[in-house]
Amino acid sequence: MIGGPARAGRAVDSRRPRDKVSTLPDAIARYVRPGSRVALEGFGHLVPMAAAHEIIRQRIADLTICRMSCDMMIDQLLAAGCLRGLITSFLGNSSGGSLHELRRALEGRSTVKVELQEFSHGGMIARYIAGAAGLPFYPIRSYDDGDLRQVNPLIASVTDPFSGDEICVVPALRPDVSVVHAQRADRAGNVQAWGILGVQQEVAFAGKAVIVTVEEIVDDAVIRADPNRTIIPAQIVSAVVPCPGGAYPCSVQGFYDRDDAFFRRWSENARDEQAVPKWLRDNVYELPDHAAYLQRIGAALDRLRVVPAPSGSVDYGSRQPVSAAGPGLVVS
Amino acid sequence: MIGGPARAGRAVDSRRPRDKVSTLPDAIARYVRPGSRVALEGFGHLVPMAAAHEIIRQRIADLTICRMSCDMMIDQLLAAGCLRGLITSFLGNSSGGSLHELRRALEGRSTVKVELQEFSHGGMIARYIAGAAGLPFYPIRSYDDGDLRQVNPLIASVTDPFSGDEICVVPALRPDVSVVHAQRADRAGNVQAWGILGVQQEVAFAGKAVIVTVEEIVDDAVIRADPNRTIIPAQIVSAVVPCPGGAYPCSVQGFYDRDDAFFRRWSENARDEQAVPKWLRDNVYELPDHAAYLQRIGAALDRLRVVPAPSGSVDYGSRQPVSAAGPGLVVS
Amino acid sequence: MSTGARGVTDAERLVIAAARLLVGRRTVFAGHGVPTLAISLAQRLYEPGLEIVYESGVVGPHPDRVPTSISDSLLVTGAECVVGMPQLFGYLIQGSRIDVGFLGAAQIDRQGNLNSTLIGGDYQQPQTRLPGSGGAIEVMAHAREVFVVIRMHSPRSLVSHLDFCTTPSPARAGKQGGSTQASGRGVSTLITPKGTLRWAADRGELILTAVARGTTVDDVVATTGWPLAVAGDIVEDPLPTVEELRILREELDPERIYLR
Amino acid sequence: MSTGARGVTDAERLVIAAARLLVGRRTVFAGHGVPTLAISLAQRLYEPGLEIVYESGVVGPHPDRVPTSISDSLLVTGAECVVGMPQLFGYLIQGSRIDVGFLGAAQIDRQGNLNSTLIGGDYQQPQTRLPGSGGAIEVMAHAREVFVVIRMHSPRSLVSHLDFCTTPSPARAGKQGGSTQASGRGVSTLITPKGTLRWAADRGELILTAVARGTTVDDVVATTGWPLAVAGDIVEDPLPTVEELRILREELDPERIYLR
Repeated sequence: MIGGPARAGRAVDSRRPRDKVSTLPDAIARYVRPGSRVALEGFGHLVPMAAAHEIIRQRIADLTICRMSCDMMIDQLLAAGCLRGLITSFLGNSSGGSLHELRRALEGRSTVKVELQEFSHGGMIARYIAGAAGLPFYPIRSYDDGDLRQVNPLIASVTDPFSGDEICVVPALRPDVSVVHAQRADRAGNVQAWGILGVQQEVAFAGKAVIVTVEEIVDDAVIRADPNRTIIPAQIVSAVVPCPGGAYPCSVQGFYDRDDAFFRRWSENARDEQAVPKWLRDNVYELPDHAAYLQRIGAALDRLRVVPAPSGSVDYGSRQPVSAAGPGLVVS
Repeated sequence: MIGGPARAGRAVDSRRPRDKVSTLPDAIARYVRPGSRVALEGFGHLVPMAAAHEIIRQRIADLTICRMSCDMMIDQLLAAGCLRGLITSFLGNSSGGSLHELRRALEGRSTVKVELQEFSHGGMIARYIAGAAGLPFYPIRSYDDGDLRQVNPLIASVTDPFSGDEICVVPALRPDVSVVHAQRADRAGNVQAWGILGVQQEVAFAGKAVIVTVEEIVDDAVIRADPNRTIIPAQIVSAVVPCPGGAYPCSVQGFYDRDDAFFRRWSENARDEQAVPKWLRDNVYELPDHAAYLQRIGAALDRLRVVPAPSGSVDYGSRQPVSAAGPGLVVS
Repeated sequence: MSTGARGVTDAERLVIAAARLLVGRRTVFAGHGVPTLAISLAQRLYEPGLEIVYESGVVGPHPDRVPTSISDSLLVTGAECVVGMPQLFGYLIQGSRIDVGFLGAAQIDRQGNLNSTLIGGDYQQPQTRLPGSGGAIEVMAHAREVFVVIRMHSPRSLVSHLDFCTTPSPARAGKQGGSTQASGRGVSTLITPKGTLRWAADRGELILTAVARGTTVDDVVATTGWPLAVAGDIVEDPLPTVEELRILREELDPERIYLR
Repeated sequence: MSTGARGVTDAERLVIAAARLLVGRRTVFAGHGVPTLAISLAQRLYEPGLEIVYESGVVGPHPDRVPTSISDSLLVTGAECVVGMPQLFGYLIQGSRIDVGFLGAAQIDRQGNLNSTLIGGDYQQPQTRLPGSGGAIEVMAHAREVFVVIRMHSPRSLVSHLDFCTTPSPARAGKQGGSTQASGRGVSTLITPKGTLRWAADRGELILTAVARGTTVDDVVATTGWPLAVAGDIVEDPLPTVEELRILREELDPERIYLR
């Protein structure tokens, strides 16, 4: 039998600490373990690039990386020996060209092997939604005739009980850790983001642990003035990390633009397999942290600064305050 | 064969009119037909109450109403002879008590019959998502053991191909017309809302036609300053109707509060089956439109006015404008 | 309405008992009425860090008064987060992010199954039609544990056989767990004006673990619709403290909106 | 890069041909590259009311320049709506809200099936690994019609047999329609530097309907990997207008980001 009723009058605070602010090294060391399945998401925007570099810096091995739309981060994790498996739906360097380190591995031109699990974007989104919503699978109206289904046994089908026809389904994806970047959060981990949102909300809810890197930590009052802007509530966040510039060379709406030239250069330079380890040495291993990296590339970032475009304010007003309506008090 | 390539240089504009602003009588008359399946949604907030009254005023019969959480609107539509079927997951007057007109019908104490299709909230949400996403069904991890499944043949099951276990599914719901209320829209029908959002986005995408009533029509620039606030894009909207006070007695965040007393009075008064037709006569049939109704209840609305609570502004800035970056132009 | 020791009403007893049960809990799903007050009281006295989720999608509300409904705009102003219902029911409830769900019902049976659909007659023509599930089916299936509050303790509400099983408790058919079934453990606690019943896993049913002041075990057993088992270590409910009553009556619900 | 009449490059020809095809269309799903430019040109000259949806979730963008990628922050600033990817892929694409989808590929066959996964070898060890589907599978399945742009017309890109079928055209197995299958009609038009191929429903394959200036029907047939049928009413592509070229070269892509 479960114990008797709680004793009256005992003020206990048994919850997890409300303040979840952490450094990036601490958050990565605590939640990303060798062999973990790690989602690093952000669709060309709000990409947790600094977090990926910290994983590289800590040389955490045997990871299975979940990332819908790959970019140079994947070449980097692979060259650093962190990446064993890849669950993805686009294997290019965003729109910048090829990922040559990844191609060398997949084309059998290097000693590294990658265990590839490949879907379409729709399939990856479906897998994350199922993971977030506690569903075993998610139905999707496509895939039926292509060759992807022939090479990926995780694309299955069920019979629609209403029409009797077959429909494809993909299984839930629940990363051990989901990592995303966002514009801002409070210290408890209520995360607000705007611009291109991709699957940031779904991958966070799908994760068993959630690390969020943000451009800035803001006061509770900033978050609570606009609760619909919160895409990830504090309840599900494990660590929130102040990390300005943490998405570079990807963009953060209202903070900095994408460095298209860096994307193109990566796809050019990584043709040379010596170039990738050298880049890692100069930009990750020999630097103590992300701040040092930003300092190193300072001029590039300056060129990406944006001009303001304010959203305007909406009114969250509710009924007359207590003083006008009669007796009462602040509940919490 | 499809015709040859389009001829060059011919400037044609074949799209639907971009300006979709309509009066409420016109929008209802055009899209709500006898026998239609009509979703009227809003979870205690942004409820399209004025639209329901206009349906009553136009005496449109044989409707199947889709509404997750019922309120006095259902008693009213029923007493007015508009409602034949009801697809729902909560048959009370929100938190205000019973819906006595509906109970009289369901308990066999009146001559009216209601074809009831009943789910839980989770089931209704699942049906709307499937309708919006073009899926034939949606899986849901519940229902398995309850009696609802015994009385509702639309709750079916499929075998999860990954575990071999059964899981319940509900079929897509695609209303002929989906009607929601919101704070604001532009003339094209880009709809912005905040506060409690319920299933406003899903029911809109699930609808074959979409009517949105709004507190105010705003300039394009207001909408476009904060594109993440747009929950329904103009593409899918059939008519946008300026309709201040259109959710009363339900609330609209930042505009007016809920009239709890009206809810309680309804559940009291509707015990008397004569009271409902009388209410309809005085408040709908004998009034020309919603503005007249608001005038009639003027003092009640005044008590519900809210005090401001601004959201604050975020920055949607992007890279340097053309003038700073070199030659170029405004594309659209 | 009966008043027991210190003139405590049934409604007050329910709220205070429920508030005490929230010690050690983190994320609570709040319904209308008693749960709203119980959570507010618990936040004031026992668990200031309770994380509250309302059925309207409000997560982490900070109202300046007790809200009058779950869609009260007070809950939105100054809240930490508001999500749509797909996220609420999909990611927070079915995604097993809720520690405690509060539910009410017209009838409950010994296994913790609930009826909020009808009393008498049958589904096609009930004698009394009630509102139905709302979100109860999902909350029951997926909250880690469920507290049920019944405002009238009688053989007509604590029944041997439900007139309709709206909301099956996961414990019912041993179906809890697995990736396609309910993920919660069902009703852990039932609070009534006469006492507290808790789930006895060894017996697979709710048993009496505490009686309210002014009531006897025999009376509770006699007014329960099934042969009610009594815990060996049964206790009498501790009295409400002066502080609990003062906050409840003077601060949280001075107009007795919920304490009616 | 070959230049035809009026010194028109292949890339320019592709963009102008695609822009003209947008006459009479409403909601267009835009990909990176040629489609981005084609849509901008069509909005300027032929269909000012085109409603554009980007794979990044931007709906109704109003950029002040041609964006450099589909996640360019320029697309967000001043847009009418931004949705998450679940809404984009679920409600807009699978929900059949897209009239025209633009896709590219390394290979296409006569049925309009696409390969963007690999060239040579097999899936386990390809000779050349390409990026894979991205959102192409869903766009192909559910856009009302699909325009494919291929930047090199050769028997290696217009093939009799794909090295890998990444993106099946709904027309392929007559599976279009029904509530569980693709809802779109598949590839209606293929644009290459040498001409335009359109879907012939009676034959169930793509046939040549127009040839570019400076090319002959025989040349197009010879450089196509399957026995290419030719439409009875085949035409020569109308020349780009001076206005089309001026806007494209001077206003839309003066730095030749896409026209490279």
